[in-house]
Amino acid sequence: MLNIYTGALKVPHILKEWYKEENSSNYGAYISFVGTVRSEDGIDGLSFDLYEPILYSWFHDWEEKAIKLGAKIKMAHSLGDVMLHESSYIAAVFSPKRRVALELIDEFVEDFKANAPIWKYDLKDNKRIYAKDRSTAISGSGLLAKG
Amino acid sequence: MLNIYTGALKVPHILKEWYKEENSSNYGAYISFVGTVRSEDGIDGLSFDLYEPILYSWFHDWEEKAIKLGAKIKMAHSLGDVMLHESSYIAAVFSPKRRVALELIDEFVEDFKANAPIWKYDLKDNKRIYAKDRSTAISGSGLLAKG
Amino acid sequence: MVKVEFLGPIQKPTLELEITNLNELPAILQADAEVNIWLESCAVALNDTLVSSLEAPLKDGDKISLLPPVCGG
Amino acid sequence: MVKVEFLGPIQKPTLELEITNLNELPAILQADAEVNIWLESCAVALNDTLVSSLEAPLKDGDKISLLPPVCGG
Repeated sequence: MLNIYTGALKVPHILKEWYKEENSSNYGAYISFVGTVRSEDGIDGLSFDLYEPILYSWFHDWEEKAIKLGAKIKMAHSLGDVMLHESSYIAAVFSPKRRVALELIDEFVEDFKANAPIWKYDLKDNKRIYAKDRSTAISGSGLLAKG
Repeated sequence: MLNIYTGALKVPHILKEWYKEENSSNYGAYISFVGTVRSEDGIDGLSFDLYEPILYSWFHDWEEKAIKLGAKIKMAHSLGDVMLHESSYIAAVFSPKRRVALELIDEFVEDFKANAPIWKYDLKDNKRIYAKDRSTAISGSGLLAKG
Repeated sequence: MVKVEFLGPIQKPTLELEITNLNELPAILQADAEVNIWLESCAVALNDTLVSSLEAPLKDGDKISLLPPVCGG
Repeated sequence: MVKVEFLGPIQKPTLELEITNLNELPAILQADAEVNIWLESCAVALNDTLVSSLEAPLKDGDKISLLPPVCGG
């Protein structure tokens, strides 16, 4: 399950709903990762664009991978502005035993950072500035620079 | 922070309180691990004994280790009976950036399983049976078996 | 006719092109200085699937997307 | 006098012993068949600190704890 919300995430509510949803699924481990906007470099907040068609297909591939391991993945992400100390990202893994959940959350979050089609902007002095230096080219980038 | 509760943990409440506690601490990552009682081998639930003095000092060592990495660790555990699909364990790591949190939660949970002085019993047919086969001797065990 | 859309921070309106193979695209985009600076770091999707090769015949209505470097979370 | 307490699943009341070094303990506990079966898998704490050696002088009031295999979570 992937949910996109405009603005900051209601973290306690989402963590609670996910816990309740899987309460009778007999998973022994539930790991969640919450990403919160940090105060640094004088920013007022962050803002996000995302491209839903590829985001959903990227996430679907992860859902399939999780199922093969007997696990389930959930994710929530913000669209638009998220201010300091608000949260923009939650990922969670449910699995029967702990090792799968501990390993999958790590792999999932890293692949999310590297490949999910989401663009981040710093909100600073009433401007929206692409966070170019913190961004990562999706694997396979550069095809159009050749030829 | 280590909290011990009699019976099952109120997971959504604890996850929410921890999130609120660290809301202004400028941590960018919050990872939590929730352990829930699975239905297997016909058990009705689990029961826990724990030895607080050593549990608290073990946890204190982890708090110190986390501080050195700029992180914070929290943990909650049940004492006594916890029934099927209820939760008995929550661990969480807060850190400025994701890598520390992802690595620390894994190390912490594994060390918890191996060394925290907590004993688990299956509740089955109105009996409380020590989960010997799933238990791990604390590192350094066996001193008294020698000469 | 195919559409070429620029995602995220690339401030560029969608292009409409009459090309019949994806391999015609580099020459066209490289000629636009404003777009050219992004090409080295962009991934390419055809009809919302990322491609790993530009050898792909195009048909009328196909959508090509350029995805610049990402940073979710 | 020192106390020896058995934690978790070891069903055994606390012992009170007149010993002056931890290294006297193995012989005493190994003689009790009910306790002996646990010794291979037990860790030992002196005044709530785990020890890695039995060479430790004891004083009146010291507390020794035996910790059998654990399984939290």
